[in-house]
Amino acid sequence: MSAGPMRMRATLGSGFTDVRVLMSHVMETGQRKDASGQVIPLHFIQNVTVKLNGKTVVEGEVSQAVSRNPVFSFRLKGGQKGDKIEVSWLDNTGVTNKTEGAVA
Amino acid sequence: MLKTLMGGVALALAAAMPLQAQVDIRKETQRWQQMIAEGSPAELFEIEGEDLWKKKQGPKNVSLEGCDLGQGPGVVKAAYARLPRYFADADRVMDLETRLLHCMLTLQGRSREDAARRVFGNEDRPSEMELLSIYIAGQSRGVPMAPGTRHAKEREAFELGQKLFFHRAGAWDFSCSSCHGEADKRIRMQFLPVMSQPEGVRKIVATWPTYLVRNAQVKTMQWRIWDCYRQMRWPEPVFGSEATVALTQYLTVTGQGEPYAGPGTKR
Amino acid sequence: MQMNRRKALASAGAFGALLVAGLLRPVAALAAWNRAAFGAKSAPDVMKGLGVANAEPSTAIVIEAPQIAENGAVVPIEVMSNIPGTTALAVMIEKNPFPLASRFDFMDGALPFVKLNVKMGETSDVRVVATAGGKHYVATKEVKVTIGGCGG
Amino acid sequence: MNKHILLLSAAAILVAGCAAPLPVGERPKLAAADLDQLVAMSKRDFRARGIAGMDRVELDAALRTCNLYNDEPPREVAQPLEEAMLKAIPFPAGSLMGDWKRGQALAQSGRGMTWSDKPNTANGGSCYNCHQLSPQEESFGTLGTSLRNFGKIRGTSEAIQRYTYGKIYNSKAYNLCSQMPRMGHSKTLNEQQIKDLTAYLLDPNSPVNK
Repeated sequence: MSAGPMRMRATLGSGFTDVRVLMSHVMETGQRKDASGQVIPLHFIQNVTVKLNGKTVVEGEVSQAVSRNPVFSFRLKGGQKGDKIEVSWLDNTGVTNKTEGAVA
Repeated sequence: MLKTLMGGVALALAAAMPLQAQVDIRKETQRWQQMIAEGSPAELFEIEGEDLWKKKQGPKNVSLEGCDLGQGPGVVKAAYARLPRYFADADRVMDLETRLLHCMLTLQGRSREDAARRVFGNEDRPSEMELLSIYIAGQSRGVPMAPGTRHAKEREAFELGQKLFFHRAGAWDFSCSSCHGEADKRIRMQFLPVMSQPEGVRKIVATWPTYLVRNAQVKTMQWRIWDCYRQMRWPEPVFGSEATVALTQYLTVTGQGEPYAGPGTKR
Repeated sequence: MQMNRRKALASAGAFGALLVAGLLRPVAALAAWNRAAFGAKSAPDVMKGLGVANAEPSTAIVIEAPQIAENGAVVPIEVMSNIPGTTALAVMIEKNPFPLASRFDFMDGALPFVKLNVKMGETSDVRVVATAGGKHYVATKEVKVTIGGCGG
Repeated sequence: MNKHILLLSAAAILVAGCAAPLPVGERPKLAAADLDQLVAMSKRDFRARGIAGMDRVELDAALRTCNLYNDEPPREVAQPLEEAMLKAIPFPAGSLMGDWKRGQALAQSGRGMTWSDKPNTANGGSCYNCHQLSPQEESFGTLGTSLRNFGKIRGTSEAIQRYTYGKIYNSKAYNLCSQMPRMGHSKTLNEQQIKDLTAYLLDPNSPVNK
């Protein structure tokens, strides 16, 4: 399965850079049943990584308890316009996706 | 032993203490609503909707990019904020979804059956109509809502919608006004906006279509009306019918002037 | 101690079964993901799994969350630590079947802050553990999840 | 033909240009013809689905009157209609109080009567959607009055049982334009279910009265 779209916005706040990222993912808990009564298997993002100018600054591990179509906000120290931000994720089936952008 | 008992009593009391005594329900639910709106994934669906707008489909194999939403063929900027409105080529008032359906039939040459087969999607697969609507609506961000009010048919639609809003029927004798007619009322713990008054409906019409967190789906105003009638225990409103467009016209005119701030995120 | 080990083994066993079923492919194992902590079924076990069982209460951890959530499918939680030198934050939903919802490491260049949306099955305490200078701190906040009406 | 429409609509715009502002925020006064138009539109723009048939858009005398008078009919119009409906309530013989515990489950359940409900599933009373009842249930609606201590205040006399049962069966027999659904009359709830709800409201052991 290919990964759905991702969106990221990095904006300069007061003293920090606000990074907001949207991810398209089902985040299945493994407890839901489909129309035919079959349990829908666990399927969720496990790892989230934020890089600033190529250097990892946030490393996250998450569970199936994160809501469907996850939204995360992070804050980076200082930062300036044009700084490169990359956010990526990896799910429990090995699917991965990433998005890049510059601080605006 | 006594201490344990006392502890038990204290716990039971705490559990029985009504929530209202502890927290301001209105303030806290509004805070939840505000926080979910700040972290809205609605934008993800706008991207998919834009792809569909540009996708060649139907017997004529053309995209919807030539569709006239009221601002000229292909113009999506600020189009949603000026709907519903009268369209001379169809000689009727149309809301966004009715107009999109019209374009699917006339531009793309699709049959009504094909285009309207699946207007409401589910959490695993949103409908084409929902994705298109959320994309088009997103192109009106910041534009004050200004539906058509000058043409006789636009005025007629408002007046019809206004009458229908208060019209009681269905197995439980409900009208829209049964739940949305009085201020500060709730169903369970959900506060109900007064839709017949500008102050109650302005923020509503300026945030639909919307992402609903309770089912992780993007939903449109046609769906909102459809699902209200379901819960009002009426028969099913026909998608894009005069009744549904008249209600949307009534609500949008009542709430006009508010800058469009959607697509929103709601419960 | 022995008890813990048995629990850890049991949860490893469960994940082993999932691996066999092909639900979790080995590739996921390449990235760090704390199976013991995420597989734990109570907040104390999560804390043991994270190695933060000795966390002490702190008011310098700020948990922003609504006191009432009208739907448990999306409960926004904003967490920030004002403890100098904070390098990690873990978020637990105590009453969820698997309480640990997330944990984040913050390297130089990031502030110890995260906002995320989580699912909550019922009214529960949200427990946050911060790690700073090799010590652990904890704070909690209750979120009530209500029965929905029909609107929207 | 097109040109004709264009001309017509241009004329319409001109006329509208000097028309009065739309009556935003008002509740329109209806004539009988408006009501006929609304019923005709409902028949055209709604369709039967599942258990929700088109008979539901037909108006009986009570609803027709309420719609016509914006829920405030003159007393002399309302009274005979109320009296007729009161006479039509099929009160069962004997005690009208069933099992409050079953009543509680009914009060909690909002299921039933929508086009997505299956024909043979048990309907609920949806009471908590609009009313406060037991202090243990914090998630209650406020469209209806609070029914907290309903029986504690009123007791369990035969007259009170009869009023409670009847009000649930057909609220409009007591107040023609009541906003409350007619739970028995609409066949949402059966006799036993209404007795159970009556007990939930009146029984001294029910949490409603604790």
